Amino acid sequence: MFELLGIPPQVLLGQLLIGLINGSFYAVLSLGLAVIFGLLNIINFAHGAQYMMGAFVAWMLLSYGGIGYWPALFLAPVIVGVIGIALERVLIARLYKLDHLYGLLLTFGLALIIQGLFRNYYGVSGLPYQIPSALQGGQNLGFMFLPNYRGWVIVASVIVCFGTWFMIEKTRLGANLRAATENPELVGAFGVNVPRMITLTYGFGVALAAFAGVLAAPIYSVNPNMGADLIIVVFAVVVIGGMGSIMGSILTGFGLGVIEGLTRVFYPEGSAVVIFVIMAIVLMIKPEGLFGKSA
Amino acid sequence: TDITLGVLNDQSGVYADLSGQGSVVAAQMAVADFDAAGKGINVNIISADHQNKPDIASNIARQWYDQDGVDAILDVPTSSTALAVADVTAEFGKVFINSGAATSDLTRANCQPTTIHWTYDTAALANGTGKAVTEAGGDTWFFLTADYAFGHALERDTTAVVEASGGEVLGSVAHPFPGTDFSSFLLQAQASGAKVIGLANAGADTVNSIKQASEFGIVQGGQKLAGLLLFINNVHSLGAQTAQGLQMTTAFYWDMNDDTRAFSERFKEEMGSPPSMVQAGVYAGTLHYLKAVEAVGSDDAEAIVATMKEMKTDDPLFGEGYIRKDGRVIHDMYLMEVKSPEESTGEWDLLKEVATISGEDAFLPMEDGGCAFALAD
Amino acid sequence: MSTNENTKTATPAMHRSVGMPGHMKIIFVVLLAVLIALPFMVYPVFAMKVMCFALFACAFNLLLGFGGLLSFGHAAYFGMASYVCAHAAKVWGLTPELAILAGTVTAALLGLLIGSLAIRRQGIYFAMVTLAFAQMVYFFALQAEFTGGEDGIQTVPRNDLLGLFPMGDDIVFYFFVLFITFGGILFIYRITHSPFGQVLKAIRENEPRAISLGYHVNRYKLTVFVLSATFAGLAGATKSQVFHLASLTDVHWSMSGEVVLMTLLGGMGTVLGPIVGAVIVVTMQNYLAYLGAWVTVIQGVIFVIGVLMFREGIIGVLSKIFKKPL
Amino acid sequence: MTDAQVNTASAGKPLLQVDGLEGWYGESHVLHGMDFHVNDGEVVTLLGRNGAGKTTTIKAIMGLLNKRAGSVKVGGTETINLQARHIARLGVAICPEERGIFSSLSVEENMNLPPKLAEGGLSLERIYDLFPNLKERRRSQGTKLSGGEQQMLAIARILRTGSKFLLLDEPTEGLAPVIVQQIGRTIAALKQEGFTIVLVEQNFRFAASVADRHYVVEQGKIVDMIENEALDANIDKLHAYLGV
Amino acid sequence: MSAMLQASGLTKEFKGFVAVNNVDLTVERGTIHALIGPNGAGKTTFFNLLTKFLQPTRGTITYDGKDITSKSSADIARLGLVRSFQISAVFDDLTVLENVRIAMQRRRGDSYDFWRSEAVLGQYDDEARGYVESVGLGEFINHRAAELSYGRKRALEIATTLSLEPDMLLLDEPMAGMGQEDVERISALIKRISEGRTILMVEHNLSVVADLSDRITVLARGEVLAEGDYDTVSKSPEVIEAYIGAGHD
Ligand SMILES: Nc1ncnc2c1ncn2[C@@H]1O[C@H](COP(=O)(O)OP(=O)(O)OP(=O)(O)O)[C@@H](O)[C@H]1O
Ligand SMILES: Nc1ncnc2c1ncn2[C@@H]1O[C@H](COP(=O)(O)OP(=O)(O)OP(=O)(O)O)[C@@H](O)[C@H]1O
Ligand SMILES: [Mg+2]
Ligand SMILES: [Mg+2]
Repeated sequence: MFELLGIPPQVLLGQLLIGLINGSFYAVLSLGLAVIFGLLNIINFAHGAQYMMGAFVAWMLLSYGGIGYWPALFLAPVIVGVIGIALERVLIARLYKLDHLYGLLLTFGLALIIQGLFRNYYGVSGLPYQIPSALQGGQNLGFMFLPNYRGWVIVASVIVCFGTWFMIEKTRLGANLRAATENPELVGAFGVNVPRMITLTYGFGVALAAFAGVLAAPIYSVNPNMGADLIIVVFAVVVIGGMGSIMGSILTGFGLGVIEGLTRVFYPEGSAVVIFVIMAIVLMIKPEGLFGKSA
Repeated sequence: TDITLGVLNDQSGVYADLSGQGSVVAAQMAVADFDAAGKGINVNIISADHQNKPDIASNIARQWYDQDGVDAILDVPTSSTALAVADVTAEFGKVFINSGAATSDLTRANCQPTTIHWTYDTAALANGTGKAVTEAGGDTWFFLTADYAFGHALERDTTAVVEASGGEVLGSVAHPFPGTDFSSFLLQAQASGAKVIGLANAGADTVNSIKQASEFGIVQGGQKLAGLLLFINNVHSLGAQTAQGLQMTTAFYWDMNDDTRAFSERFKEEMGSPPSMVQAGVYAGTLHYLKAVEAVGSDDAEAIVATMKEMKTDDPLFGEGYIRKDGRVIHDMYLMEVKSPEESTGEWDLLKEVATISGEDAFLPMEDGGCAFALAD
Repeated sequence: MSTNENTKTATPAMHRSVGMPGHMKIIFVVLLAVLIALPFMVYPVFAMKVMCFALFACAFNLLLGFGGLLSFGHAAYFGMASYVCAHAAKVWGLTPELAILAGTVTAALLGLLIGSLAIRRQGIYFAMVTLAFAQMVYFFALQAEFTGGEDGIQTVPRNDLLGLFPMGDDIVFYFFVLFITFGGILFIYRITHSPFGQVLKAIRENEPRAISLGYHVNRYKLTVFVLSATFAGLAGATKSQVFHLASLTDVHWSMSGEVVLMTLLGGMGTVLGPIVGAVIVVTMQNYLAYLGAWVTVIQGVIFVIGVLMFREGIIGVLSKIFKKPL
Repeated sequence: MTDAQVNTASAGKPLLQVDGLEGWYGESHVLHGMDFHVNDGEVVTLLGRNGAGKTTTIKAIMGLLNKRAGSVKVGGTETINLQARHIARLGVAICPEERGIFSSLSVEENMNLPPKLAEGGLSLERIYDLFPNLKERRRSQGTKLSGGEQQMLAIARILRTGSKFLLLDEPTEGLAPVIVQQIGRTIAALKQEGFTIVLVEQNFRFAASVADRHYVVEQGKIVDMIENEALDANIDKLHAYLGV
Repeated sequence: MSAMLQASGLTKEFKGFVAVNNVDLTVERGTIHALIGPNGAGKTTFFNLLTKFLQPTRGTITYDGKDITSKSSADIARLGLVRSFQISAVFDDLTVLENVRIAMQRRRGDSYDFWRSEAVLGQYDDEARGYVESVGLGEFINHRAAELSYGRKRALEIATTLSLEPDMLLLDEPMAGMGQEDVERISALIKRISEGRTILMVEHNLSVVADLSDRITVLARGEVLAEGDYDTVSKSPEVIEAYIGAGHD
């Protein structure tokens, strides 16, 4: 059997699949970030914190309410989304007329507050959350053992991503949203309720983050720091995909997951930086991002 | 005598649970247990969050010594901040009793006459787990190493022990720090066919590695995981279900004897969880320090350190031991195994002892350490 | 004709023949007086830290507030300079001024390298390119031998200034740092109020028009980028001498974020804003350290309040109230 | 001169009644008590020099000015405290001076953006008949159109909504003479269909060809009103106002 | 007479759409040449090609005998070929005086001096004031450009351009959005500055075109439709159909 750079092909296949799974998280997270940035022009630095909240809410539903994974998959994003809506109404909405730097600063502050509060009440060591019984175990694919849960992660995120894409790019609602980001006053003057639309969009973007959080709860440590460093990687994904391009952030999310996965095999130390190297190269060659519309 | 103790540690970051406010409580308990006030020693404890940043730690340490009259600094987890504080302490001629940091450099290349390193270090962890696991038949290893100084030091020290015990290291993979997904690295470890996968990382990284190893059925597949640095909090967050059978080295476990149980009960009333070994080390270190202060009768740091090194250590948590010239505290270490859910009787009933490692065996001999001033005379 | 156009007559931008407007002269003199008295009032190392960050923020503001370029990777210059300076002092035994110079030159070269690639991009893309390169620098700092990885370079000595004057005493060293940082800040002020500064302002206002007037816009951007990186490096190098250490904190992206916060909190595009922002953030970190676990929450609350109440930054708001650029 | 005095010849009842309208941009006071009205089915222009306040008036009617006072009644409803979107739902539509084409939307999406508020808007075919350029470029990004094409798009998209009351701010700016004529014909046709239009124009020859009445704006006030029939008689006066 | 600017075979394609198609155009030295045509004909694009704000797909540009096809925008300006924009372009936050000085500074070349005080720029004041007054903005000299009305911004833009002492000007719809009084003022100004200079302008205001231009090129669908003086062009049936329209007098 031939080997590629000393790596047996079945191992390589396994790594590709793993990369795809990680890519699913990038895709859902960057999608939420892209929705919020693309449509609200706010760099939502609290995205990582909201992802963490998704996982925590799932845990709380279970420990305090006995509500399991499947209902939580729906409930947690809704709950976190509603909290997001409240934040948007009370705080973020005051910033739309300003440079997007201010949005970044505000959400950065929010992230600190949210993470700090969770740390104070739940510590940093993390909390256990079990894989739902229906998805325990795994399949032997010959080249690797694929846990059922990971397979589910891919399926769930693909569905959510493409559903979102369709809504934004192919429906009237989406066109309204895109227009409202450019010139909310004018869209309002056409009779559209822009503030409500924006609020709901933010809520939706936040809910996407929380959804990723629930997906992550059974496999990653549920702790207040779980989203802290994620934001800049995810934001890099959005930039590589092309800001404002929904499809771009989805495909790039999956793609970068795979590339990162391969780096872990060939140059593991570099896997933390590979996304940034790619970002630099992409921006130098195609500044509007892989799928962005040229300026 | 008036004594001010400064507990400097991580109160908001990744090590907040195992040090943090709990270390402050442990120090207070030591003061109370020693009955310092009754002995005419007026102890004041202050604390601060160094946010795991060496510049902040060094700044606070300086200010404490220079302006706030701090006599000794306690705890200081993470290697970089500990090394910074050790230097500042030496510069000001005060006392530094470290409990939280892992790096053995504190008593080796970067040793200072004013540094006491209490609880554990990378060498002891390596010796404990590495040796015991290898001798128990786990003679081929593969490391998952956090890609920073601590991880590499742990891997290096453990490799030495494994090889000395007749084992073989088949390979290692360095993962970014901090990481979230370890499945890729675990698959590499699995493919290596090693009997033991050594986790040379810490905190959430270790927890995630173990969680995902169980998800990918690595333990069922016949490989064994060895957590080189695991705290009780980590095991708790994994749950016995996921962590069962895991072996780890620790300097302290709350359920070892009546003394530790009594202490832990009191501690738990304050903090809600039993003490980690780091917090236990802060307690023991403070107690020993106060004994020395009483003996010296003043806050003269040089005399206190000398007395601390002269006196045998003896406290309810670590038992008897002593402090070497290079500042290394020598006490027993324990190889523990995580109980299965069936064995476990309570939320925190998580570990059972496998073996006791005597202090001399656990810590590196001073002669091999390269601490200049200790070897000078 | 329109009444509007005649209401504001004495506009702030009105040309004067003297270099620095009167009120700025007074402010700088007062500032200097305060700084001279400072080490006798607060802890000198803390005061030095504040000044290093003030210079860092001013350097950053030169690029953002006056060049209109948001860099999200300034930690790279700050941190690398800090490492090189520490290495030069510790391993090569260079005197403080030479060690700091070595760090600063490194930052300038790094700025030239990264800048010449980054300035081809605009807006948020520019920010992302700088972030990407800064992440690579961070990766380098993590992997390279000489940086000491996670431990950083510890116990950096402060050698004798010019080989003659011992610098061990913090108060003495304070005045050296004062000289560097205050000088740096004055120089930055001069840059923003120079012929070059005028062109920068024009480019920021309307880039295509500046090009159509014949300006090689990218060369100006690169120049200001390198200048900004250089001063950021000066600040970082000095800091490593102040603390006797250089560590990963200084190259981490959160440091890049911190300097953005300082600048915005104080007021970007103002002269004093970054200084005020640096004072607030550094003080906060220092004193909040005693609040233990609540530190991040309080920090977050302060940012949120800052953004909601002082959108143009504290100095931006003051400058509106006094109707003078500050 | 008050509005009541000049209101003699026009038919219909006022669809728009503006009384004592004041308007500000932040601190600067721009409209100083505008009084005028527009009857149902009328085409009325606002003439005046650059900076007189014409655009500001349009924005104030549409509710796009943050600070305004006085009274603006649309079809009898007081709108001075309403938000733009509620005013739009009364059947008012705007074609703004800076056109407001959305770059993230294609030409067609731009066209479909304003929601249908009432029956009777123009069909897409008719719009493409009027502006063949738009048909050809309908898949393009909105802002990739030439300046003139964007102007066409801005007009076209409010014709679809069914709003019968249009505020057009310099719709002929930057358009080729052929297109200007076409827009003139379009406005005439719309008038036939019962649309009411407020038109801001610099090109008063064009204005004269379509309007019923002209209001002259100067420094945020209405200073005169001229019936279109009486335009020739008043041409010198008008020239004086406009500084020609 | 000799050619000041010559474009041959100039073409610009945007993803499958040809905006400027194989255009040959010669502007004679010392003339005012107008470029007219229906909306979307490619006039602005053509300007952008000449000044390299867009990269031509094909074709060559010669200016004053030199091939400038591969030069950058800034270098072209430095050769004395300066453009204005369809949407007015001034530096909003600078005063009128500073706007003009910025241009002069470039010509004199001390613009990289970051170590000198801006007070040295005072040396340009007198000359700059001259340009400002020549476009009738004397009383606004210390106003921020943002405060000027539209017409005055256009005037300021022209003053700025003039201070570069260009040999040739490209003006894109200088009259767009201007009131009658301004149209006449700017017309007169253009006439005045055309002395000894070459001007190429895009304009939809036909009376201005008729009044000012020596020669007119009509562009439609990216191609040259007609060329000649006003009388010739305005009588051409193709031009009437595509641009002027039947109703125009
Ligand atoms: N956003 C704004 N902020 C402050 N002042 C403004 C603003 N927009 C317009 N103005 C001022 O308000 C006055 C009226 O402007 P407006 O745009 O209504 O004039 P206009 O009659 O439409 O002129 P034009 O024919 O040039 O379009 C002018 O003096 C102008 O300078
Ligand atoms: N960047 C671009 N991408 C795609 N198409 C473009 C681009 N720029 C211009 N176009 C198209 O090229 C054609 C010519 O545009 P241009 O702006 O040159 O017209 P113009 O003659 O200046 O018209 P106007 O008189 O309306 O300003 C238009 O149909 C326009 O839609
Ligand atoms: Mg207007
Ligand atoms: Mg054009």
